[in-house]
Amino acid sequence: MQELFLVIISAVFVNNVVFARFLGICPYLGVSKNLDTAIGMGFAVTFVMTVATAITYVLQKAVLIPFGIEFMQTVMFILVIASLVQLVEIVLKKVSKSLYSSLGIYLPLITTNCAILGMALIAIQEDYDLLTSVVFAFFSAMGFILAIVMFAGIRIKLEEADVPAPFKNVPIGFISAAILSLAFMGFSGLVK
Amino acid sequence: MQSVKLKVSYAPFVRTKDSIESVMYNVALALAPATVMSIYLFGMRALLVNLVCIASCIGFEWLMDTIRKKPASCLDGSAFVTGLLLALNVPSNLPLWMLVIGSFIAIAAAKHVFGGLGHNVFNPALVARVFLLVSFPAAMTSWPVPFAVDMETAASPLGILKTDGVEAAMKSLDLMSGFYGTMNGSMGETSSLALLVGAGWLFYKRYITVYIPFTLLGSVFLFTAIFHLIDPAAYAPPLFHMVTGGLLLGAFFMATDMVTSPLSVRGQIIFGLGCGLLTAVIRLWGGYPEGISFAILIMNGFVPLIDSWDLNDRKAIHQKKLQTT
Amino acid sequence: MRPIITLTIVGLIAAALLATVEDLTREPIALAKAEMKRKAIEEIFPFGIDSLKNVETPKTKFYEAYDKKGVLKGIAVESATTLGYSGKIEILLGVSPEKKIFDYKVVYHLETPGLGDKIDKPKYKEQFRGRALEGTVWKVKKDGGEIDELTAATISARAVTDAVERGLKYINEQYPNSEGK
Amino acid sequence: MKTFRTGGIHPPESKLTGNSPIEVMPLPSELAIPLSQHLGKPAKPVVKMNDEVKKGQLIGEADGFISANVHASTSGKIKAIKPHPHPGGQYAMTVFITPDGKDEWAEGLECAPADWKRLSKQEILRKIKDAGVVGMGGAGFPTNVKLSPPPDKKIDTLILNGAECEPFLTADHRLMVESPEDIVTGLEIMASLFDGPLKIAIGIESNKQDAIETLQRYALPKQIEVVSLKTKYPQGAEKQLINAITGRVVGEGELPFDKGCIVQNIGTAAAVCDAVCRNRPLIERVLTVSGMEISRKKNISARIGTSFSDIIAFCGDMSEKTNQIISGGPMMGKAVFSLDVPVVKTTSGILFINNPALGKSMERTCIRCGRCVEVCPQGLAPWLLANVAQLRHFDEIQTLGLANCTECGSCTYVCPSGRELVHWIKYAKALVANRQKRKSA
Amino acid sequence: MISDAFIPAVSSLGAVALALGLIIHFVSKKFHVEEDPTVKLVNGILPGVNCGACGFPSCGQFAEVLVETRNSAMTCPVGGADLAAKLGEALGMTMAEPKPQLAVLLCQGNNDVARQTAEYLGIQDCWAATQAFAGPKQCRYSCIGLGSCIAWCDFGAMRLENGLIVIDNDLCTGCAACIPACPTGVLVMQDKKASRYFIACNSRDRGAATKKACDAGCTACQKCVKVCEDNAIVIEEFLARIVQDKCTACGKCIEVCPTKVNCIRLENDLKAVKQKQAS
Amino acid sequence: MNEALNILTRGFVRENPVTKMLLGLCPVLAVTTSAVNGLGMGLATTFVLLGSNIVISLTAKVIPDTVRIPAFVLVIATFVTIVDLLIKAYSPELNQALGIFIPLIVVNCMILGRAEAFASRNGIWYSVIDAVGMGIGFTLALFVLSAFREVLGSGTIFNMPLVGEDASTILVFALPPGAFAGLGLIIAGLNALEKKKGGK
Ligand SMILES: Cc1cc2nc3c(=O)[nH]c(=O)nc-3n(C[C@H](O)[C@H](O)[C@H](O)COP(=O)(O)O)c2cc1C
Ligand SMILES: Cc1cc2nc3c(=O)[nH]c(=O)nc-3n(C[C@H](O)[C@H](O)[C@H](O)COP(=O)(O)O)c2cc1C
Ligand SMILES: Cc1cc2nc3c(=O)[nH]c(=O)nc-3n(C[C@H](O)[C@H](O)[C@H](O)COP(=O)(O)O)c2cc1C
Ligand SMILES: Cc1cc2nc3c(=O)[nH]c(=O)nc-3n(C[C@H](O)[C@H](O)[C@H](O)CO)c2cc1C
Ligand code: SF4
Ligand code: SF4
Ligand code: SF4
Ligand code: SF4
Ligand code: FES
Repeated sequence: MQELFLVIISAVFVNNVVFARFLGICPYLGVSKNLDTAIGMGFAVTFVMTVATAITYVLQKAVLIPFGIEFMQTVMFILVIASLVQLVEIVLKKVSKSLYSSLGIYLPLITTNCAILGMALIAIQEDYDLLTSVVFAFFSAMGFILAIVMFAGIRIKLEEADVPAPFKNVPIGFISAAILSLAFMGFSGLVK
Repeated sequence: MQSVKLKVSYAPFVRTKDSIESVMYNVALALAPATVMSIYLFGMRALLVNLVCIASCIGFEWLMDTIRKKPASCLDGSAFVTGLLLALNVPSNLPLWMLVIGSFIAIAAAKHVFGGLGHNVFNPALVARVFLLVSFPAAMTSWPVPFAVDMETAASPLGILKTDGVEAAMKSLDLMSGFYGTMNGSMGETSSLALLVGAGWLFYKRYITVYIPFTLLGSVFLFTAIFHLIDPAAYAPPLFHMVTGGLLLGAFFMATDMVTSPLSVRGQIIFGLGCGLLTAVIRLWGGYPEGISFAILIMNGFVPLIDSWDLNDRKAIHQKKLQTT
Repeated sequence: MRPIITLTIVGLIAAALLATVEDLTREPIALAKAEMKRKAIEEIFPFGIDSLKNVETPKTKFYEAYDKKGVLKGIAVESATTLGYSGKIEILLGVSPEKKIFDYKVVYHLETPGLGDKIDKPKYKEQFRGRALEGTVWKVKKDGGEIDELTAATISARAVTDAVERGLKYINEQYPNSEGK
Repeated sequence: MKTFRTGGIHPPESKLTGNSPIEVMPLPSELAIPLSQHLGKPAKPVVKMNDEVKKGQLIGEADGFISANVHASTSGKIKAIKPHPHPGGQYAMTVFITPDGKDEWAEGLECAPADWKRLSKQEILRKIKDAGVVGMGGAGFPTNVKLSPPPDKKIDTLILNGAECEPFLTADHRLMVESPEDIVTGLEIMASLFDGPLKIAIGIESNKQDAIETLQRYALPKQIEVVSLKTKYPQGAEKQLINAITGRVVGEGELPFDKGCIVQNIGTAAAVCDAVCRNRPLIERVLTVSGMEISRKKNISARIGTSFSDIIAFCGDMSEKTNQIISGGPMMGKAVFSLDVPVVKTTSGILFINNPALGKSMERTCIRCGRCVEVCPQGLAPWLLANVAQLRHFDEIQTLGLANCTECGSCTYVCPSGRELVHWIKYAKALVANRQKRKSA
Repeated sequence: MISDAFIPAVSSLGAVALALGLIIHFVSKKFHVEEDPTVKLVNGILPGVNCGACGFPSCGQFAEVLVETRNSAMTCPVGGADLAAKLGEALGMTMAEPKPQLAVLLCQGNNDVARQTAEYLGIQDCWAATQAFAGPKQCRYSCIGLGSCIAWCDFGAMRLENGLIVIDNDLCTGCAACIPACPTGVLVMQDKKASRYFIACNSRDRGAATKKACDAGCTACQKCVKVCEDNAIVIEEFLARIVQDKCTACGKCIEVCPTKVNCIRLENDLKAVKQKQAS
Repeated sequence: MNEALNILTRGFVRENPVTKMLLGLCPVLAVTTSAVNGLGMGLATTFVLLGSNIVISLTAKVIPDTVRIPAFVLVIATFVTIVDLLIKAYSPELNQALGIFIPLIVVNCMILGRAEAFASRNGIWYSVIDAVGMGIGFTLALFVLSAFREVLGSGTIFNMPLVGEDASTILVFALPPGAFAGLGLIIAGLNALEKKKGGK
């Protein structure tokens, strides 16, 4: 129980996907222009990340290790993730047109969101068990939501701000991210 | 008859005498006791640090205005306050070039890149402080001893708490001297008394409200008290936390920075609570001995969200009203 | 049905290719790994190594370095502590057959750059040279020992002292009577 | 002492003319009487160039339901009917009269005072309408219309607004001290229009103690309450006054009668008395001439149509430093762009000031101090309204309570950044209205 | 040569790929959604500035409705004839050609020729100014000259010069976005090719009043009316107007206009006026 | 030929995958603590890009739409694994420094973005030029950022010290915040340059 708690704290704050691990930066910058899409993307990532980590975990333990083909890890994992995303895309298109049109362009981006594969790999690297891996993936995604939603808020405010022209949009986004990541360093040492 | 040249503007034609300048310089005035205390405790070097920070902040403000071709704002007092607060947030023996870098970060990177006064999302002085802390941890964590003659340094009470435990920390400090300020620490954070006097002035002038500082301090007090009661040997008593570190300076002067805190009362309460809890968590379990700077910066990041939530709420109420009438 | 077949074929080709490459690189990878370890060990011994013998115990790993004639020149041991400022610190400690310290190398740490990471700087490590388990109070000076602490990084200094002491103890357990040999 | 619930400010009162008796201004050499001195459609002119008119003669006829009659303020000849600067800032169709100096009343207006108690409600309303009485407290809403609320609105409170919360202005104050009888009679007349129990109150700010005492003497015997109000701007704003006196809140999109109230200004009551008891149309009004840049500050009674330059000539000594002449109070008035503008029915004062805070880019960015939110009596977030207006997000701004702003100016007054908050709000209102107009077109 | 891992690697990846391929195949069959490629095509042709001139909130909406209704009368004013042709080609039909329009400013009262009343120091925006008073120029029909309209033009066709808006004919696409931005109504749309002359004045004051207020104002002197052989000029509310259909662009009116700054202008082009002044 | 040159060079600055298209940001931020790492990552990525672009453009026509993405991903992942194995074998230090970001090359938004946008539509020749151009652009961005960070944050360049051992460097630049800030500054600088050029 205690260990799970620490994993959660670590995943959300201390080793925040975006601010400390540098994963999922593309959607962090690309999909944070407004609050609704940020949240939508966040939940899409949560879903894919959690499911993908569970599947890849099983794949690793049941296939790769027994057959001694750990070197196939990257190929197998990314194949699973890509297919998963495509499935979600196909289903979403049919089930909720509005969700699809607001998230549609970003769905392929989820495949290329390295946080998904990253979390799957880290879960293996850290030698978590299945439950811990899933919890870890889920809360890492929560950390991602925290970051992207917070950032979306900041960007909304920045839209009104008198930002110098060369810094408009992307650069000021990076500067804000830098300050946030600086602030998140305050959590360092929280989980050893 | 038409000897006068008439000018047309919009009502009202009378305006308050308050201005950005008066607000800012009053904050500076409120910081005067802490500044005087810093010089009293840490000597002429502290005066120098104050002067360098203020001068370089104002200088960079001027430079940025010039580069950005904006009307000069360097004397509107906000750069002055930022410089002063930065100075009060560092040890008095910090090399001067670091102070200049810090001032640059505060004014250029945390303020003007965001659009200047009023547009910045993060508290400039704190961004600079954390930048310095992370960049130059050694220099930023060796604290001169008050009244020291030969630049003698030692750990701050919070540092001792982190490295050597409760007992050593409590031994290193009696709470009364902590209250008056004779302990190691950043120049302006040591004297609770001076800070409280200054805060009183801000309350009197109504430049700050009670919501942020009190929820912040209250939540730190409660949180640390709970853990102290659970395990007094592992967790210092709440009063220790109150007088040590930059808690009071942060609560009264930095979390309250109007530009970077929420506007509405409930927003301010959420903000204060957030700052307090994060501070306590970092202090009790984090790697850094002090958490207030990080806590305020993180909550600064949430302010636009809090504001927009508040706004949506306002809209919802408004919509409801429209439907019922 | 064509998509499925295509995908399967792509998969098959990819797997075949990969298996081949893996086969080709298996040896070089193993070699590279060994080379890395060897380099690390070489760093902590003041002499060149001619042959190495690995000894594994449940607690840790030892590396015995011999010269050409098969004479034991030094022993390296993996040691670790969790007392660091940011948790775990792993070191590789090298001692002479007399169990006097040659040097150590920090293999893994998360200490603050500029503060705690000075534990891996020659300037700091120097003071350990020649020390043995006995005859030294394995504590930092602040705590009444003999080891210099690092300004503003006492914790890291304490931790590394702890790691070194542990390493020496492992060696004592493994080679109880190698003294004077 | 009663007051409204949220917000409010207390600017320096500057009531420099509180003790100056009302002086009657002599007839000027020309009168310019706008056909639009009220809310609603401008009146239709019923005279032509070169017509001879008598004092009190109808020259503009109410055009439609919300509109009001306009009368000649003296006898003379119609010189022209043309657009002319209006104190509201725009140009308005204006009837120019060259007085013949006789100042003769039109026929039928000089008859003996009628006993209003013998008149029916319809007759009273008719007389008020004929006399062109409009609200003299600001907006100039036709009084007879306000006094005939839709039948489904039950009126239980009639409030007379003697707050005069704007700095400098003392016209209502002097009127209360000098003509309390007329005011109380006017109030009684209006009260008689409503059946059922009716609470009648006169709200006066506590800085006009003499007015409170005087009115108490006349009002108390007639079951009229005189309420002393805290001196705080905008105590006299309708919604705030109702809140202070009854505790009710007139919400967004609501009118006072939705909460059973009707509010009338002091001058309006006096005008009603004149109209009903003396058959006198509204052709003159009391106003305050004040401000730091004019030496002879006084309260005067002037004919509608007297130009500001004539008033300056009468009061004299406008200093060279004057850079703004304000029609109305300093909080809600308008800076006039010409000295030719005439006094109209809603002109409560003329101020001569040297405004130091003028400059093209005096506005600085919001430092989010929250003062504007604190003082807004309508509970709005003026900084946000202004921001959104600046960004031209006119859909969003309507959801933020734009229409709820009474344009009291408290927010602009307190802003340390010198932002033109009300002006931005007014700007947004104008553009929103324009958009709606275009949409419906 | 064949490694130990070869067989398991190939077979497991093959199996996984097969399995995934199967799943995707069936799911995509089951959840198949028809997508209209022509909408995409049309969308690509449109300028994509979402100016709203077509009456739809965005280019995308226009595309959807166009493809759905195949209404040949729908036009994109911004794209003009070229775009109409392209759309027609894409949809296999002939599109109506949009009538190209231009925004013109019916005012030449710049700071040199228009007299001022009071100085305006409020928010520097035309709408804001009209909330305070009728505007700093004595002529209340004039261009206020604070440039509110500029921000509404997505094409950068407007600029402010000496208290007057100047519209760049080459950049103006005729989207009409600027029209509602103007509080005085001194900006109007005009057909691009219908006529070559127009009266660049908006003052409905009597001649004397107009003359007092501005040197460029139309005083309704009737000279142009008399000289026009095509009866193309009428005077309404003390303001001359050139009936676009009748004007043959003979230029005679320009010759006779007595105002200091000729109030008749050619195709919204200052050149002609300048030429006349020079000669 | 001119067009080829155009395609080659556009990835350098004009359409730089990092500074302009904001793709593949994670490795850019994560591994740029030293110039060597930056270069290594850049080259590894370029290799994968080149290899996969060739294969994809060769096979684009045979692969049906429904499984296009998985198939492409498979191709890329294969190349990544090859690179991974090679680095492990011949440069273990680099392997240690780049760590998890080597397998992550596969998801590098850039590669897929480019693969989809380019390789599936064009002939092999253009795909190759494009891959090389983009790869150089990516490497360039990584190199500039990593050199900037290494100099400021550690006081070294290519691991060679520039300042004395005891001199204070600005540590933040070696840490995550420095990565964000550095990239932000670079992009802002490019924006400013571009504006200057455009303004002329
Ligand atoms: C940003 C920061 C980083 C720190 N990093 C370390 C570290 O790496 N190792 C360490 O022992 N202490 C570290 N500390 C702890 C303090 O420097 C602490 O005061 C010190 O370890 C004990 O003080 P002393 O060594 O001067 O007695 C750090 C503190 C801060 C604020
Ligand atoms: C469009 C409009 C319609 C109004 N209708 C009525 C009405 O029917 N009855 C009424 O008593 N007041 C009515 N009012 C008057 C307002 O309640 C208010 O008294 C008037 O606008 C003057 O307010 P002020 O002097 O505070 O600005 C109306 C106002 C407006 C703007
Ligand atoms: C901010 C504000 C302040 C006002 N102050 C006064 C005032 O001091 N005295 C007054 O009679 N009317 C004042 N008014 C006008 C009143 O709201 C209301 O319109 C008036 O009392 C209604 O009476 P009337 O129709 O007879 O003018 C104010 C309005 C506003 C919006
Ligand atoms: C009550 C109050 C507190 C302030 N606190 C800070 C502060 O903590 N840091 C700072 O840089 N400026 C502070 N300022 C000054 C000013 O608001 C600051 O420079 C802006 O954040 C810059 O946009 C403060 C001002 C006031 C009125
Ligand atoms: S002018 Fe409007 S927004 Fe400003 S204080 Fe008054 S009611 Fe509130
Ligand atoms: S009073 Fe002015 S500075 Fe303060 S919040 Fe309101 S608009 Fe902003
Ligand atoms: S054309 Fe209209 S909006 Fe444009 S500057 Fe002139 S008055 Fe203002
Ligand atoms: S000037 Fe600009 S906004 Fe006006 S019609 Fe032309 S392009 Fe459209
Ligand atoms: S590289 Fe794009 S999300 Fe990581």
